[in-house]
Amino acid sequence: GSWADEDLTIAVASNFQRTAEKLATEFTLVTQIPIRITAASTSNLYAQIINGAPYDIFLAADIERPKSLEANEFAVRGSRMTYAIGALMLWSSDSSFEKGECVAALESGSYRKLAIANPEIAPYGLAAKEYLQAIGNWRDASSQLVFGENISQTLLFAVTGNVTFALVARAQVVASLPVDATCIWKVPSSLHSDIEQQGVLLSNSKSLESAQRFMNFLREPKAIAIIESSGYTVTE
Amino acid sequence: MDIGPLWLSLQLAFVTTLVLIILGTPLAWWLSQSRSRWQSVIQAIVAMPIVLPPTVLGFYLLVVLGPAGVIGSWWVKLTGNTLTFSFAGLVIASCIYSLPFAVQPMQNAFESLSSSKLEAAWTLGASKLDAFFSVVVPLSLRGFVSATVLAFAHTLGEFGVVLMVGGNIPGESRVVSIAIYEHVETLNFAAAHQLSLVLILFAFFILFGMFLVNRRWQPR
Amino acid sequence: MDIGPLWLSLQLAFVTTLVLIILGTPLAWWLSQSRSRWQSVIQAIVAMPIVLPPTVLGFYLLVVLGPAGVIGSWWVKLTGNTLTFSFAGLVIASCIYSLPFAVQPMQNAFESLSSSKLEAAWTLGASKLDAFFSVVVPLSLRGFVSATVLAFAHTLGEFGVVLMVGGNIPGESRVVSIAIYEHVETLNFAAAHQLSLVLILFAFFILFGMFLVNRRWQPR
Amino acid sequence: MNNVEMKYSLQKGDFKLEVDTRIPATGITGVFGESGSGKTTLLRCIAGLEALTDEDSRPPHKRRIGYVFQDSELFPHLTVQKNLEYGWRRNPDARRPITEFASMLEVDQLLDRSVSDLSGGEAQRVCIARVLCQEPQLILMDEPLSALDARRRNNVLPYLDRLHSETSVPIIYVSHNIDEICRLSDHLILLDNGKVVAEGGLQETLARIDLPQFRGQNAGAVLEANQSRYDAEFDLSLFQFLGGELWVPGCQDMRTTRLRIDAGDISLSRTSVKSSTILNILPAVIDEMIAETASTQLVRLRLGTNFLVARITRRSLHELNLQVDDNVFAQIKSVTVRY
Amino acid sequence: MNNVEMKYSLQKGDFKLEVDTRIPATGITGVFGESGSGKTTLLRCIAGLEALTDEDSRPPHKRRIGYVFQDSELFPHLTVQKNLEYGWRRNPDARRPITEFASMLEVDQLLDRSVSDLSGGEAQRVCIARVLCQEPQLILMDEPLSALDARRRNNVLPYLDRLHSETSVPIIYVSHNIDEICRLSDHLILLDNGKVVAEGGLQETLARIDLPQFRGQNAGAVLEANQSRYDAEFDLSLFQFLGGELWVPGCQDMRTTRLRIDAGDISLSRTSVKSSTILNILPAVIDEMIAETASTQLVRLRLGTNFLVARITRRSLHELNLQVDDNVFAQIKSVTVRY
Ligand SMILES: Nc1ncnc2c1ncn2[C@@H]1O[C@H](COP(=O)(O)OP(=O)(O)OP(=O)(O)O)[C@@H](O)[C@H]1O
Ligand SMILES: Nc1ncnc2c1ncn2[C@@H]1O[C@H](COP(=O)(O)OP(=O)(O)OP(=O)(O)O)[C@@H](O)[C@H]1O
Ligand SMILES: [Mg+2]
Ligand SMILES: [Mg+2]
Repeated sequence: GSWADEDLTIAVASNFQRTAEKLATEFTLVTQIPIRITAASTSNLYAQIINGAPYDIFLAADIERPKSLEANEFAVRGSRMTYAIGALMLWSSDSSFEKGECVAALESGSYRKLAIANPEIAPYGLAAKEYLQAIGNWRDASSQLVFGENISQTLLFAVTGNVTFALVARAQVVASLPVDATCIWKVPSSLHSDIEQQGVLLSNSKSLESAQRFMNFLREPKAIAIIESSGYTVTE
Repeated sequence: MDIGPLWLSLQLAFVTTLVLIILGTPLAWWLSQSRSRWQSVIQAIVAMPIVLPPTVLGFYLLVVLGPAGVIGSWWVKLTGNTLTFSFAGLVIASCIYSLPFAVQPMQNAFESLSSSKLEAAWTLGASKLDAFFSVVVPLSLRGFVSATVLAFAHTLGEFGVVLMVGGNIPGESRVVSIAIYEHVETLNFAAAHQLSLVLILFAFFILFGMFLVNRRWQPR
Repeated sequence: MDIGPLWLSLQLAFVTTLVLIILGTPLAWWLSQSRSRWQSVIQAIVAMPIVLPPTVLGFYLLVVLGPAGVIGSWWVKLTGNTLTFSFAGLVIASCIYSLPFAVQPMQNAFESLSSSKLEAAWTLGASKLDAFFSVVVPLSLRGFVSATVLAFAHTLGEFGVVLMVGGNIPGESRVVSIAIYEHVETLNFAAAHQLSLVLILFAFFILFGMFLVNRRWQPR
Repeated sequence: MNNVEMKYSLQKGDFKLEVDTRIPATGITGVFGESGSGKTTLLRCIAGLEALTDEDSRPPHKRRIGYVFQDSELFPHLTVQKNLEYGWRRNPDARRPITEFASMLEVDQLLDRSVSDLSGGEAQRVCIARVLCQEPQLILMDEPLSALDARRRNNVLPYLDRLHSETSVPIIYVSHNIDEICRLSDHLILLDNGKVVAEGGLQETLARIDLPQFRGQNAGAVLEANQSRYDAEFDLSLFQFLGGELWVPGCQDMRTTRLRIDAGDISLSRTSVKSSTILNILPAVIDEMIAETASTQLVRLRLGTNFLVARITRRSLHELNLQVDDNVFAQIKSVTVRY
Repeated sequence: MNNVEMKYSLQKGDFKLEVDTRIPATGITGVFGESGSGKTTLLRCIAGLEALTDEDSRPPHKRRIGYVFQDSELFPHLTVQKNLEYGWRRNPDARRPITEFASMLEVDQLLDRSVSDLSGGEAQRVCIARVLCQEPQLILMDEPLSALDARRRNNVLPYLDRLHSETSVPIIYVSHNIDEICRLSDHLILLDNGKVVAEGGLQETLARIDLPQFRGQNAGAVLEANQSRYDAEFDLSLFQFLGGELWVPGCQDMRTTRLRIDAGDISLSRTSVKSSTILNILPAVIDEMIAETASTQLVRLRLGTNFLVARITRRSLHELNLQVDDNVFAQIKSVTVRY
């Protein structure tokens, strides 16, 4: 790295990138501490961090990896916190749906393809799988399922009309989309486990103090407002 | 170890390479012989697919091959199935992505062939097509081998395009590169190493055998 | 439009291509001339980097080039900086990934050169090195052009490896392919289209110019 | 006897080929001319290898024209045997086995060889054999023998002779070697700078001492002759032609043949004195004389309907006081026979 | 005069080259032999292009050996001019401008041409010029003139003559054309199937009528002669050699030269009768006789310290009853002069 030490570099899971950018702008306005955002998939960032990436903060899309970093001394012990909780949405742009009818169509399996994020990799994929299991459709749907590498790709499948439905993050749907939806429905959070996103302070950081300030900032009302307006929920 | 993705990858690489050699040969031949002012333009266009990041190319293909796209809608009309998330779609996408790797070596081989060898074949009674297969092809073997190797290996390692167009459906479009990727993503390093090793060994022996045969055959 | 990633990509592609041509030429020459039994083995090994999915290759490179890795630790000792997440690391990773695309066309060109041309140069007083540059290189121009085009375009479009080894740091390792990828991922299609178009036009005119010059120069 | 029309016009850089003539559809037509005069270009036009020059719209492979290229264009990926088979397989009318042609050109020992292991002369012989195997309807030969040594050249030449007498395949034979031209061709075309400067039957054309191309080493004449006697004791044959007879070594079984007599091999005298080893002394009439160099003179002699060309020094001309229409005796030292 | 040792042993497939001899380090050494006898292979050994055959460990480019290849190996990416400059630039001792050599070989009109636009003969001339420009210390020529027509051959030959007399660059000259060998070489090596079967000074070796290679068209002899008189009126020169004198056309300004007399151009008689246009009649002694064919005999004649070879029919031998050591008169019709 060649930039000044007081700068912060925050590694952000792709799905939280836009929100993180808004947060950073606000934070810099207040503290005058410049921030760089680097976005990739959680696992990419994880691999980079254990291989010496010069990041100060890691905002992951799951719990496992921050946990693992903390356990292996890559993260500052006790710094781990849940900064956002995601919600699962059903999304479609298929013109044959009147709003509302689409849920029935999903549950009865009368659609061509359904895209979900890869449950092996992505927390939203796991949540989608849990939802499908909960409504007893997991088995029947298997021939209709298409897996995205992440939720972005999952939504892309639907936006480009290649699948009928996609189960995606609410944060994505809240942002402006290039295609009008014919069906937007929030999956009840009772039908899947919480999609918690956790962040940690990295022990590799050269400006722990500023980093800690950002972590604290995430709990301030201003930040919470930004996070919530982006489609996440925050719990104390 | 799940052998399915490896098998699927080999199938995809094999079919893609075959299609590319069959379709790439006339294109490469035209490029090598043409004196047209369009030649350099076409040649540059052929190289374009590699300039785009695979995922992005995959995205554009997803649009074009999708049921609403130009090619995809036509395919749906023709076969009743969608092209995306199918093996056929994967083959088309892989072919577009690997096209330059197949065309360039063949074109080079054709260009370095002296035209008098062809003329000799013609005067010996070989038609243009006959002369092409009996003289040009064997004398350009090196180019064909290179084309095959690059196209084959590139398709095996391909990832972004396949993921995008194929949708990672087990048994349908979940190729070995995606499988390895998943293992890495889920921090299942042992499985990733194992599958990588198998893929590398497989590819190594296929290519090694090819180079060996090519060397024997080569006129000096 | 943010021109930074494009500029960085062009720099990376340029440096990578330069390094590959410089290092790939002796390797390709050895492969083309060797009668050793190891020749086919080395040739197959050179092709291996493309068999692995870029992200996976990137992962392995991350391990090797990282401060704890074989090469990375040595680099830290030597320069005090880490190799990963730096431009130098990106260049090394891109070189490894694109190696076969540079070596194969050059090797083919060298192999199709008749040895008597070289012998003529020697008897005219040219040392092996001199003859190489004054006869082999110009007569293999086609191979060099192909190698340059494939390596350059491939590095421009590269993505997985760069993302893994470079880490998507603006101004440092955020190349244009990653930028486009992000625009697509965030469904910012307009920006993606725009950047893709710029990239394609850029690459098109570079390659077109190259093919045009190559055609003029070509001995027939 | 039919004629083949040859009408080609082609610009290549500064060079322009402009040919409009007819050649006999049988026998061997020699094309003679110096380096760069357009001989190869003419053959390429005939074979259909130069675009847009031809009224014949057939592609090269349908013309059934065999072409022996100036640089041997063997296929390096095929063995000698496969090279020979290449054209042979592609002509359904090819009747004779390739071994026949292979042994004629002494390449039967090389059949399994890779083409890259052949010496220069060997490669050229394989090339000729390849075209013969193809049994074409017209053969074009571009200096096919220039890479062959004297012995092999002499081995191949008579076969080329026989080839057209047996199969009546017309041959167009390019060479800058006047010996080959004399031995082989019945008809002659003289090219200079892309134009036909002389053309006609071999004998008449060669005897044209006004053409600068037929001076120096190329000066000489050719006779068609019939064997009338064979002297077994000394292995000598007597050949008769319209205008005289000639003793020639060997040639036991030859009926009709062509005799080439170099201008340098003839001396003239006023009287017929037989005291040396010169076997042949023929009466002749001086037909035409022309200065060749400052010291030498070319003399065309009439013997019946035939011509001979002799080179004599101007001093001898002066001493013997030779004039056109004088009667002289031509002493002929050597005769080259088309074996 | 120094000697160059040539000791090479090389196996190539079935073919084995086994040479162990010495050649003079000045003048032109001719290498004669039929197709496939190993001439090219020998040159490659000398140039250092065949591995492991040589005690000289220098790489080819340090040997300062110029090589005119059998197939013209011009560089297609360079113009004619740049081809000529290639070797010239790489030899810091090359003094003479390339234009000098270009005009000698009549390629000065072609300097801007692309190599691929040359005719076969033009390419070969550029090849020779390229090697000359390089001004090497030894020149190897592999049938350099076989693609040239008679006129250009005659233009190039005297230049090759002069080349070694002026610069004392030794030349090894491979050819299967006995005329070229006779005109150019001082020393002769006869190769057969990879072995040296005869070797020595040109005159002695050529006069060996026991060698089958020097029968037929190759039979003849060579004389070194000095000009003693010039007859301006008839443009004739009188040349003297040990054993006689000869009138030869032209040659005004030539001091010493080499005269080639074909076996076929000599006839023998018992008496010296001068009645024909034959200028030269020389007394000689029959040295050796050998049957060449069933009808012809080769006769070696002694004239002082020189030899001539004559071909006569067995009938003439019989009629004139010629025996070894008989005195005879040799009537010489043509003489080829090294201009
Ligand atoms: N592409 C070209 N551009 C310009 N000139 C050309 C081209 N091709 C051939 N020529 C010229 O055309 C002339 C005729 O060439 P051609 O090969 O027919 O001669 P040739 O009679 O066969 O000579 P040779 O006996 O040396 O083989 C030559 O002067 C040659 O330089
Ligand atoms: N690689 C090889 N393998 C087997 N035989 C070979 C190889 N190279 C050459 N020969 C043989 O070696 C012999 C000598 O070849 P070389 O080229 O020296 O002949 P040459 O005297 O130059 O003949 P020419 O007058 O035809 O050029 C030939 O019989 C040839 O077939
Ligand atoms: Mg020619
Ligand atoms: Mg040879």
